[in-house]
Amino acid sequence: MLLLQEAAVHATSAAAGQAGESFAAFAPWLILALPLLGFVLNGLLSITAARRALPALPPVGDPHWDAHHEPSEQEHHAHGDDAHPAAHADDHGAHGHDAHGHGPKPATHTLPSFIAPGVLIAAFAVAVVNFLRMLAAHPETAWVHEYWSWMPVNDPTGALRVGAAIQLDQLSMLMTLVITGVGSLIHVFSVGYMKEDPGYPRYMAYLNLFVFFMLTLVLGASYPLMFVGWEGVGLCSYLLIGFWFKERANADAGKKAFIVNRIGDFGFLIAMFLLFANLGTLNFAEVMERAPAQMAFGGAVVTAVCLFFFLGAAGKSAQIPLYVWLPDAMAGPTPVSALIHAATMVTAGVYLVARSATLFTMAPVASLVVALVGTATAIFAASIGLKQWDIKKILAYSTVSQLGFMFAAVGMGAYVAGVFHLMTHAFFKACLFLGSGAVIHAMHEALHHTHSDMDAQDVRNMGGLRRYLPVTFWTMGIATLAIAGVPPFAGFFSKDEITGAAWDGAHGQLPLAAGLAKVGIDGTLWFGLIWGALSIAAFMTAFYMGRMMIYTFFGQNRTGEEERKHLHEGSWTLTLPLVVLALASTFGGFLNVEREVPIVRWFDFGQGEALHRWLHPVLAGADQVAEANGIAGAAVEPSAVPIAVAILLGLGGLALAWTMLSRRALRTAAEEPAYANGVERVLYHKYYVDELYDRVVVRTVGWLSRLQAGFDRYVVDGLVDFGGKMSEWLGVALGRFQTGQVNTYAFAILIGVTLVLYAFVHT
Amino acid sequence: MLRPYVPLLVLLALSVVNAIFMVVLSTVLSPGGATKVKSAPYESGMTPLGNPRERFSVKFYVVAILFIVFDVETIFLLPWAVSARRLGWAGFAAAGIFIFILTVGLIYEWKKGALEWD
Amino acid sequence: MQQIPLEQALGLSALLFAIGAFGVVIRRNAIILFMCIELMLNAVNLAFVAFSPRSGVQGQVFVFFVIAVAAAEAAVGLAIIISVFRHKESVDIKNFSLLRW
Amino acid sequence: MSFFAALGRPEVLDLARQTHYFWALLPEIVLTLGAMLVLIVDVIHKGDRSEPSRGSIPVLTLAVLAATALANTALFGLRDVSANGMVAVDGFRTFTNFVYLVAAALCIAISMGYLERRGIMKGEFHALVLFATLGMMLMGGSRDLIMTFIGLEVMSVPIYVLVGFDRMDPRSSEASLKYFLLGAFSSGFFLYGIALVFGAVGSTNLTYIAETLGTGTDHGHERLLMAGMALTLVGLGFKVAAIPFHMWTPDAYDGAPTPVTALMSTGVKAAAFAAFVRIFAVAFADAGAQWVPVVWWLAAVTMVGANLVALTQGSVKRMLAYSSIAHAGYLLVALLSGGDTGKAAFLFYILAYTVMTAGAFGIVIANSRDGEERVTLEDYAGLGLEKPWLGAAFSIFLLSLAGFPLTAGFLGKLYILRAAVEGGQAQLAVILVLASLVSYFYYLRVIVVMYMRPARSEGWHAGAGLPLAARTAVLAACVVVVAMFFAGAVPMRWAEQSALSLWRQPAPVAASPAPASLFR
Repeated sequence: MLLLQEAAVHATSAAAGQAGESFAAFAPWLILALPLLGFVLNGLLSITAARRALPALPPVGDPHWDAHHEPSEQEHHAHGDDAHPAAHADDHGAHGHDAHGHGPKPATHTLPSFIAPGVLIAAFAVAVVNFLRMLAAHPETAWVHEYWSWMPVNDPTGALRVGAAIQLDQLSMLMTLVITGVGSLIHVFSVGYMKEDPGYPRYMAYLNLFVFFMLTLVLGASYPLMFVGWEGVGLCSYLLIGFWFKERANADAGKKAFIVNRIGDFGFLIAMFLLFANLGTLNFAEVMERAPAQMAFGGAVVTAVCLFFFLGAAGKSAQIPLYVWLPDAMAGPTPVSALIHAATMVTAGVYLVARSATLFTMAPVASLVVALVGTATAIFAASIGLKQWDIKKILAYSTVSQLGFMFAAVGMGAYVAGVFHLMTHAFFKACLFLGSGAVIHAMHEALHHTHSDMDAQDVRNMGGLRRYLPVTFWTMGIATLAIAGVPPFAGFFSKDEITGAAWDGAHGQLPLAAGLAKVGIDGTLWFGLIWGALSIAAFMTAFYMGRMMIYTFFGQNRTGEEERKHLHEGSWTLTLPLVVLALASTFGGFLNVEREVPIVRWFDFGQGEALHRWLHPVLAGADQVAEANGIAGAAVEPSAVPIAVAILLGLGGLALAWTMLSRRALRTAAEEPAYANGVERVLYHKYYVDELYDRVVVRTVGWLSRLQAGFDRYVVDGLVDFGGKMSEWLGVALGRFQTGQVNTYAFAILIGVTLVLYAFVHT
Repeated sequence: MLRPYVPLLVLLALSVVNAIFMVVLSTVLSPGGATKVKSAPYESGMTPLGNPRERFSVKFYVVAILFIVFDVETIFLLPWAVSARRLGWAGFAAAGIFIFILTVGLIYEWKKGALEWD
Repeated sequence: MQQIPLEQALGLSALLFAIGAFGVVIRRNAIILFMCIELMLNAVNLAFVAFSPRSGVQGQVFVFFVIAVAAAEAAVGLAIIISVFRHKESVDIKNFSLLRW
Repeated sequence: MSFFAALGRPEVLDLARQTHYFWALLPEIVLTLGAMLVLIVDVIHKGDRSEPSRGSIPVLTLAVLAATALANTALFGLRDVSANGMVAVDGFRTFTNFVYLVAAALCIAISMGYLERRGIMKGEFHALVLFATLGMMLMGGSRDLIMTFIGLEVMSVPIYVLVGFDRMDPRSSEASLKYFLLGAFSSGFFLYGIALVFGAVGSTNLTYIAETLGTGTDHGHERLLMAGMALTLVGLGFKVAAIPFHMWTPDAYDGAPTPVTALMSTGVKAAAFAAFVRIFAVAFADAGAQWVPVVWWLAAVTMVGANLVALTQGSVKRMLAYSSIAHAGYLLVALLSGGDTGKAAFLFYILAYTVMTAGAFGIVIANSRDGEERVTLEDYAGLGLEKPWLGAAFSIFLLSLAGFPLTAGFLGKLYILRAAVEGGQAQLAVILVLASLVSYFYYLRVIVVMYMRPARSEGWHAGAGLPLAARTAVLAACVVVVAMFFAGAVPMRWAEQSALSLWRQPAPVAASPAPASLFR
C-alpha cells in the first residue's frame, strides 16, 4: 500500500519536477515489483510442493544433462524411469507414449506456468509504456526517484547517502527492455521445457528472482544498489546452475561459478571504496558529476578504480582469466543458459563499464586494458569453440567470445557499439540457446523411447535434423547468419561497428587514441592489433557456427534407426519464442545503421544511427570529459575496407565450413574420436586451462586450507608445547610444566597478556 | 628503611606469641591424661576414623557455601553499622535493599530444602 | 607514621599476581587452579589498598566488593568442580578434553 | 515519554542526588525484582509439585523482560548533568539495553521445548538468565570501572552456572569448568588493570579518566596507566573472545546447552563490547595512540584467524562459535574506526548480529532431538528439502552472518566498512572484506548441505521443529534481519542518535574525583 501511495506521489512530482522535460515515468517500480511478486508466489508454491510431495519425490536428475556424464551412466538406468518421463510427459500425453501414469498435476505445478511468464510480460508492458514516453520526450537528464532512504540520511558526516532509488535513463531503459522482453520469451519457453520437472515451481521462483535482481542491477541509481543486484544475480545463477543438484557435477559447476564470481566481487567492492574515499558519493549522477573535477585525468586513482571495476566485470562477464565458470555453467537447464548465461547476466559487466563511461574515458590506460583483455578473450574462446562437440559447450565458448567483442568495444570507448552488440547478441544468442534446447529436448525424448544412453547433447549423435525440426532449423539458421556477421542480419551491424571502431583507432581517430597519446602511449599499433585479432575471431565464429549447424542439421542422421521415428518438434511454447527471437535477430541490426555506409545506403532509416542518438544523453558526461581534455575524436572518415573485410570473413567462414565439413561422414560420439591431432587435442581440452587452474589455484588453496586446519591443532598447541619446552628449561624452580587443556588456554592468554603489555609499554 | 614494616613485624610476633600461648595454656589447664578418644582430632561430631577416601555428604558443602555467602554479608554491614548515623536514611535504605535481596536468597534456599539436613 | 613505600607494596602485589597467574598455567588440579585465581584477586586487593593513601579511600571500599565477588565465585566454582567430579571421579583438568578443536 | 514524566520522572537527572538513581536505574530495578520473583515463584510451585505451573515460568520471564524494556523507555530523552555518577544515562545505554533484552528474550523463547527434551526444565534457568541480563545491563551501562567489574561478575557467575546447567551431560560440566576457570582468570587481569588505572589516575570514574587524559595533565604515572590499560584490554578481550584470548570460546559454546550458547554469543558479547566502547573509545580516547595499534592487531588477527579455523569445523555449533569470534573482529573494526560513525555502525551491527546469531542457534535447537544434539554438518543434510521453513530461515541467518545483500548483515558490514574507510582504517577494511570472503565458504557450505545432499536416512528430520512460541521468535528474527536491510535507515538513525549521546556527555570536571557512591 505504501508503495502505491509513493508511486502516486512521485508520478505527479516527477511530472512537475523535471524542469524542461516532459518525461514522466509510469510506475517504474512495477517493473521491479512484478518479478518479485512472481518470486514470492512461486516460492510459496514450491515450499508447499516440497512439503507435500516429500515422501513420493522422485530422485531429481537433469533429464537433459545426466547422460552426458560418465559417472551417472549407471545411475541413469537406475532412476531413469522416474526422472525422464517426468520431464517429458508434456508431449507424451499427445502421442500416447506415456505409460507411466502421472495423474493430473497439482496446482503447485500448474500455477507457475501462468504466474511466471505473466509477471514478466506485465513488466515488459510497463517497460514499453515507459519507453514510449521516453521516446517522445527524449530527456537529457536521467530520471531518478528515491522511494525510501536506504542508508542513513542524517549521517553526521553527511557523506554517504544511498536511497532505494530507481534511475531511468536511455541506457537502463534499453537494458530493461532487453531483460523483460527476452526474459518473457525465455519464461514462455521454460513452461514447455520444464513443466514436468518435479522442481518446476522452484525453478520458476528462481527465474523470477533472477529477473528481479537483474532489473535491480540495471535500474539502481547507485553503485551499492547495483552491487545488490550484482550479488543477487550471482546467487540466482548459482542456484540455477546447480538446479539439478543431485548430480555432483552440477552442484560443483554452481560452486565454481559462485567462487570465481567472488573474486570479481572483491574488485567491485574495492573500486567502490576507492570511489567513495575520493569522491564521497556512490550515486551515479553525483559520481559522474564530481569525477572530472576531483580526479586527475589518467591519474592513478581513476585508473585503479576502473581496473578494479573491470576485475568485477571480468568475473561476471567471463573474461580472461575468470571465464572458466561460464562453460561449466551449462550444467543448468538450457533456458537458464539462454537467459542468464547468454542474454542478460553475463552482459552486466559490459553494462557496468558503459555506465561508468565517464570514469573509463578518464582512464585511457584502464580502457586499453579492457579492450585488450576483451580482444584476447574473443579470439581465445573462439578457437576453443572450433573443436567442441557438445552443442551447449560450443555456444558457451561462443558467448565468451562475443562478450570479448563487447569488452573490446567498450574498452575502445565505443560504448554505443558495445551496448549495440550486447542487444543483438541477446537476440541471436538467446535464439541459438533456445534452439539448442529444442534440439536437446527432441533428442532426449527420442533417446528415451529406446532407453538409449547416447549423449543427447553431442553433435556427433545428431545430423540431418532439419527434416525433423524444421522450425528450429530455420530459426537457428537465421541466428547463425546473425552471429556469423552476414548482412543484413543483426550481428553484422553490431560486430561491424566494433571492428570499425578498431579500424578508426588504428588510424588515430578514436578519442581513446588521443587519450593514450596524452599519457604517452602510442595506441595506433594496439588498435591495429585489436582489429586484426577481432577479424580473425569473427572468421572463427563464422566457421564454428557453420560447423555446429552442419553437424546438427545436415548430412545423415546418426541418432539411430529406432530413435529417428520419435524425433519431432516440440509444443508451441517451445517454437514461438524461437520465431520471435529469429525475427529480432533479422531486423534488430537496423536500429543503428550508419547512413553513410556504402552498402546499406540503399536502405533509408531516417537520420540513421538511432541507437547513437538514443544513448547520447547517457554518454554526454564522457563526451564532455573528452572535450575538456582535448581528446575528442576527429571526424571519422568512413572507410569501406573494414566493412568489406567483415562481410568477406563472415561469408568466408561459413563457406569454408561448408566445403570442409558438409561431405564429411561423421560417426557417432562412441565411434568418432574427439580429436585427430595435437592441435585439435589442445583445443578440445580448452588449452588445459581448467587443469592449469586446478594445479595452480585450487590445489594451492586446498593446501593452504589444510594448513589452516592444522593451525589450531598444531601451531597453537605447538606454540604451547614450545612454551612448555622453554618452561622445562626455565622450570627447575617451577617444577614440571604440565600441559593440559585449561593450562594450555591459560598459557595462551598469558602469552597474549605479555604481548599486549609489551606493546603498551613500548609505544 | 625498614621502619614502616615495624607494625607488620609486631603483628607477626603477636600472632606467633598468641598461638604458642594458646597451646601452652591448654596443655597446662587440661585435666587428666590423654585417652585414645581424647587425643583424636575433633571434627564437629563426625567420626574421624575410617577410609580417608570415603566421601562426605554433599550437605557439608552446601552448608559451607551458605556460610561463605552470609559471612561475607557482614563485611558490608559492619562498615555501615559503624557509620550508620552519619549515612542517615539513605544509608539505611541501601542496607535495607541489600538485606532484602539476601533474604530472597534465603527464602529460596529454605524452600529448596538446602537448610534441612535430611 | 612513615608509610611503606608504594613501590614495595606494588611489587609484592605484582609478585603475588604473577605467582597466581603462573600457578594457573602450570597446575592441573582444578581446586588448586582456583586457589591460584583467588591469589590473583587478593594480589589486586593489595594493590587497591596500597593505592588508597594516594588515590582516595575508595580503594579500600573496592576491596570489599572484590572479596564479595570472590566469595560468590568460590561458591559457584566449587559447585561446578563437584559436578565435574561426579562425571570423572577426578579434578585433574588433564582428564577434561571431551571438548577440543 | 510523557507517561514517565507523569509518574514524576525529572527531565534532568543529577546523580549527586541519590533519589535520582531510582530513575537512572529503573530498568535494572524492574529486572532485579522480576528475577527474584521468578526465582521465588518457581521454588514455591515446586513445593506443591504442580507440574502445569512449569509452562508459566517462561511466560513470566518474558513478561519480566517486557516490563524491563518498558522501563528502559523511561531513559529516553533523559539527560544527566552529574559529573561522576556510577551509571551512564545516555542513548547508548538505552540502545544496548534493548539489545541485551532482545538477546535474553530470544534465548528464553528458543529454550522452550529444548529444556524439557533434555530434562533440565527448571525455574532456576530462567532466573539465572534474568540475573545474567541484569549483569549485562550493569556492565554495559556503567560509568565507573568498579561498577563495570561488578556488572561483569553479575553477568558471568550466572553464565558459568548456565553453561553447566545440564549436569547429566559431561560435556556441559566440562565446558562450565573451563569457562569458569578461564573466566575467573581473565577477570583477575581485568581487575588488576582497574587497580592500576585507579592508581595512575586517582579515580575509577570513566568521565574523570577521560577528562584527566584529555587535559593532558601529567599525572606522572604513565607506565602504570599503560599497564592498567593493557590489562583492562586483556580482560575485555577475553569476554568479547578476541584472538588470542578466545580459546575458551569454542569449548564453552560447544558444551553449553544451545540456548545458553545463544545468550553467550549475543548478550554477553554485546555487554562486553558496550563496556569496551565506554572504556576505550570514551574514557581512554585521548590515549588512542597507545591502544589503537594494539587493538588493530587484535582485530586483524581475530578476523583472519577465526575465519580460517571456522573453515575446518565439522560441527555447525562449533562453526558458529568461531563465526562469533570472527564477528568480534568485525565489531572491533567498528570500534577502531572511531567517531560517531564508528559507534553508530557498532550499534547497528551488534543489534543485527544479536538477532541473526540467536536465530541461527534457534535453528540448531530445532534440529536436535530428545537429549541428543544434532550438530554435525551431515545432520543438516536434506533439512532444506524436508523442512523447507527451517531451511529457509537458517539460510537467511547464515547469509546474513556472511553479509549477503538482502540481509541486515550486509548493511551492517557495509556501515562498518564505511566507518573504517572514513576513520582512516582502510587496511582493516580490506582485511575485513577478505576475511568475510573466506567466511562465505563455510556459511554457504551449510546451505549447500541442507539443500543439496540427501538426508542420512528416511525420516531423519521427522522430529525437527520448534514449539509455537520459539517458532514465532525465530520467524520474528527472520523478519527483523530482512527488514533491517530494506529499512536500514530507521535503526541506523536510532543508532546514530545513540552514538551521538555517548559523546555529548555534559559532565564538567568536578573538583573531587570521589564517585557519588552510596558509601560516601
